[in-house]
Amino acid sequence: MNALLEVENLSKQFGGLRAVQALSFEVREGTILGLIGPNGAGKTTVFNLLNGVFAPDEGQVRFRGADITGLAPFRVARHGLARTNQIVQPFANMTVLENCVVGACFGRENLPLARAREAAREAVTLVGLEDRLDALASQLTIAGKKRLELARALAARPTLLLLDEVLAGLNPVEIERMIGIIRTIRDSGISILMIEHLMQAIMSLSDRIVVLNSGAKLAEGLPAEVAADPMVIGAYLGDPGFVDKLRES
Amino acid sequence: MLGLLASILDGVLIGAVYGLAAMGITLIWGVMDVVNLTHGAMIVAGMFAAYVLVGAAGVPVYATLPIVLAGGFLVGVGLYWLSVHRVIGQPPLMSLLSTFAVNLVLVGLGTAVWGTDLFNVPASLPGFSLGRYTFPGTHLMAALLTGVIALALYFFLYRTRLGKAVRAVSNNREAAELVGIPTARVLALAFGLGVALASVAGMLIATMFPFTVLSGDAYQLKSFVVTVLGGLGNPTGALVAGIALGLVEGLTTPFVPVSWTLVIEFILFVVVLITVPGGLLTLFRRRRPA
Amino acid sequence: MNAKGGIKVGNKHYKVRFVEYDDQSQGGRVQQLYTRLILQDKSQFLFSPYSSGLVATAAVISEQYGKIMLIGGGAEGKTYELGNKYLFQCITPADQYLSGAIAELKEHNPHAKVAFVYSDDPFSKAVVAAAREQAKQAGFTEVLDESYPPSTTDFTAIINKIISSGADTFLGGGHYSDGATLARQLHDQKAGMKWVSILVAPDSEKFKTLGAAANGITVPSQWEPQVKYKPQFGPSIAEFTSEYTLKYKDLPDYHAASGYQVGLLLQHAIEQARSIEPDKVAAALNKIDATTFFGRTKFATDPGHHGLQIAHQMVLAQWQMKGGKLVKEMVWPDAARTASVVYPLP
Amino acid sequence: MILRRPFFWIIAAIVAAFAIAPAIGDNIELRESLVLAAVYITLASNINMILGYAGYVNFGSIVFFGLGGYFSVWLMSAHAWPLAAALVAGGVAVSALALVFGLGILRLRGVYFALSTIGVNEGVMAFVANFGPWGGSTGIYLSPALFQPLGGPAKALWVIYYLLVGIMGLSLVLSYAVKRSKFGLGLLAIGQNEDAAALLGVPTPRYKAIVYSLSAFLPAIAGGLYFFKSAYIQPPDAFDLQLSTETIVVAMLGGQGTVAGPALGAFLYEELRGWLLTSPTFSHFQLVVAGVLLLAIVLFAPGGLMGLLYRLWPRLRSFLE
Repeated sequence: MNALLEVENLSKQFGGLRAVQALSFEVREGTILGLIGPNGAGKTTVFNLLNGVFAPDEGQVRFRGADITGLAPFRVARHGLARTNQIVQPFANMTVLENCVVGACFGRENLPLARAREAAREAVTLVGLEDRLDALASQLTIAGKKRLELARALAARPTLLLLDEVLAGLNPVEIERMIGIIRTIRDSGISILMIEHLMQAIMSLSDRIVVLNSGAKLAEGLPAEVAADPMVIGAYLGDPGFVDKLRES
Repeated sequence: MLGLLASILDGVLIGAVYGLAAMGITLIWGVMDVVNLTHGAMIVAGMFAAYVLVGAAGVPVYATLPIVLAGGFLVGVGLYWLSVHRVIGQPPLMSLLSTFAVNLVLVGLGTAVWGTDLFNVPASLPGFSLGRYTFPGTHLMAALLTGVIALALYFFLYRTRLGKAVRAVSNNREAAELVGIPTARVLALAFGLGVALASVAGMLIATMFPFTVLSGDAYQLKSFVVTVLGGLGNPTGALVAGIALGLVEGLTTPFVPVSWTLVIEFILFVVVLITVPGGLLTLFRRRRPA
Repeated sequence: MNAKGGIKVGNKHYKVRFVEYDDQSQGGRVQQLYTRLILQDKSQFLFSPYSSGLVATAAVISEQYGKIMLIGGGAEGKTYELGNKYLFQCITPADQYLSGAIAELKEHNPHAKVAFVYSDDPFSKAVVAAAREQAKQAGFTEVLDESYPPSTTDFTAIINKIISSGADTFLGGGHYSDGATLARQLHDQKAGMKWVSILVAPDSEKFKTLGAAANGITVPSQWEPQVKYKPQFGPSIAEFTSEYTLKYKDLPDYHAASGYQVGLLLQHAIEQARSIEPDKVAAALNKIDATTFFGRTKFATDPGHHGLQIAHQMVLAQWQMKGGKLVKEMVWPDAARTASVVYPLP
Repeated sequence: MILRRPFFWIIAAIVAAFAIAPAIGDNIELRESLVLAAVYITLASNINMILGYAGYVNFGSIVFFGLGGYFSVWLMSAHAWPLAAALVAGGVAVSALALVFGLGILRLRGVYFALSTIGVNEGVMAFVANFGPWGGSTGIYLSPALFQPLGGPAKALWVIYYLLVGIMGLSLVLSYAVKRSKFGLGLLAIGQNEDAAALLGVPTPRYKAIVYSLSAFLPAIAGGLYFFKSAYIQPPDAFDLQLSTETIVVAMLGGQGTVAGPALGAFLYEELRGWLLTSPTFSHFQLVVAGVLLLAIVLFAPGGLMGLLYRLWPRLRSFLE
């Protein structure tokens, strides 16, 4: 399996705060990589660095062999890297379909309007919003908006999908459904890099897991390995001192 | 040389008053993200209030200040409930338009009542001289009163409970609401304060220069420039920027044809907006961690 | 007018109907409203809007329909160089505004050091451009030439510049608030001018609210109630002034007077032409060389300047303190003089 | 493809009505009132592309109109260019200039952008007032002789009118074509949420710069026609901030973001103003009336007239855009 996304030595500092420090990892084609870590570990910042929302201070991001470090967000999207937002950001006064047409139009395939509409319809169907096609995005429930967020990213027919907490705020039934959708997406050949707080879900979905703490990589491996790692447990217990002690030992 | 010094000094005096006017805009923006386009009209309202109080009611010139301040505050609170409250939290266009609409009404009424003739508030205080150059007492007094009002505002915002509530709402409206601060009333209070500052600035300007109903436009534009130079939402910045602008005007007038000063001012305005939208003061401040 | 039977043309009497609109000083409005005046209100003769630019805009319409337009506001001379046939300027053009002030000042100070400080607008610039030449011919020295944006509100630094230049004479200004502010700041900053002429603002009755700052300021004016012309037709100065005061409870200023003058001239021309045919009336206007309560009137007839006013003279008024009250006195020309000029400024 | 849409034919009908109505019985007074309506519609439709679609408040859009006027009038009077060439050159020059300004100020968002557009307009006005070749503050007076190639003033005013109506029609078609295009979809996305749009691949800086420049082109030509018709141009008339704000009011009145709204708003507003001005009761209070009207719309009907119509007849949405 080839590496689709390669991240090397990525660092970002805000004022005196080191948000991300010398982070390296890779996402292989056709897999799901889970990115976990306690609150404030810098997970969303990593996404923002990959997407070009912020330019990294150091390090390199390669996507399918091309250097995309520090490119503007819309250029990154053109390379086939799509993303959902932790806090949903639908185009409130557009319909569900129109929202997804934007994704399809300007994503990797850069489709003309008419064909974008087809791609958008497919994406809407995939996430199960087909009966709300002409509803305004602002009229959807939170769960609906989360699915719209996903459909919009999918409509671009990306190679890699970055999912930022798509399960947060959903009830158990909705979570089950979303997990099913994510699996379908992976099976259709789209690789996924996801941030998630729900341990159970991410452990079962991910092929590999990277654990982030205070902006640095704490651990990486198969879900089972990571779950057994005492440093990870320490980090999640919320005692940074514990982790340092472990490191020293 | 002495002339240059005199121009700079006087530029600083007048600039302080422009800064006071700009504080009104910047306070409102800082607290509720609204650009108050009734600002110019309220400056003019302050001028005419002084004119009427002195002319018709015989109030001594500087005794009109507290009356104008209180009146401006009440009018501001009224304007808030009339035109701003409903558009809080909406896109910036809405509040720009609602305050612009009120401005149209006020200017229209003002023109109908006073026409576009000129008015003057008779004010005279002994000044002092520097060689052949004289500083009118009215200018000194206006700058002095500006300083007093700015200090009072500072004291209010940082030392009183109500002022702290204003700053809390300014920092984070939702959080302020959660801890039980009646945000709508605090917003109305802040809008009232902003308008009060504008009208007092108008009253002080009226003691120095004659005016017409349409004078508001020029002062409003100037206030925008000062506000942007000082950083939107930063009252101290506004005062400093006002003084700085007066200084620049005093400094350039002896050397540059006056008709070019506007060009320079607006180029500066746009360039500062693009390069340092936080205002010139941020250039001197050390960057703090985010 | 209509009560007296209207305008008499031969043995016909024409009733006069007067239609007016507010043009908001907008060019687009002006053309719309003048078209309305001509086509809907069936106006046969037009009076101009106020300002040179709007006159030019209205002229496009009036010339197109061959309607005579009498100009009572708009002193700039450029419009008359463009080949218009039916425009008649009834007031003194801008280039003569300060000639009276310069002539009078020369009597008292042949070596005046002049600071020209004026608003950067077409009218004020035209006035000063001509005055600069006239001052040079009078033997004055120009020590400062400064134009300021019309929106200027504070002149402190400019006045310091005047003081630095060593000027003893101030000529300039522009409109209402800037002119008044200049007068007040020249006084507040003790600029030490011996002569100050300011355009437009001091003509307003409100100018005297400036108090001591107004004392001694001179202003060129198209007309003042105190002038002493001997009219060949129309009302006497006293008749006009008292009628106006009776009706509007206020003394007439020169806008009111020029407004009356354009009507008077039109009536005279129609009566002379014995017709309301535009070409005949225009010919009558071309021939006019007469004095009314407003002063003398004669229009240029050469094609390069047709319609330009070449006979009417400005008067120079000065605010003077008489028994603790500010009054406007005429100090130039001799024919209009009501008081001798106060020089230097108190 | 656009020809097959019913709305295109609605635009065609509006233009035809403007063209034919004053020609019936040579009704010049109607024509003069429609001239201003056509100018307002042109300005409002163009500002709508940046205001209604992309969500950027341009307070200084009048700078395009004024600069276009200056370019064209100057080319005609000082360099004896024919009208058509001067107009096109003015449009192109102003669009190019807008691109330069846009690249600078479009980094700003929200109120910061709005304030900067005021700065651009006032700065340009102050510059032109000092700019010798354009007559500085005196401006440029046009000789009536310039109307001769068009058959004298009487005929020239008709020619100018038809050209203006043409520009108005083009503005509506452009506004409509943009809205139906991929470019327009990108703009609408920017208007709703610029960050989300960028993440989805909308090339936001380029799109904003293009729409800013595009929205300058036709207003610049309209400015050329307007000031040619006025026969003079001066800085305060060319860069009248009041007219600029009125343009926004007009777009809001009709319904920003829709194609028909700004045109409808412009037409009604102009006719209302014209009526207020000539009405003896309201002529002194027309500013007050305009203000009260605007306040009522902002507070109670932010969707404008089109918003109201859509609410009354939802089916209208499908063909009246």
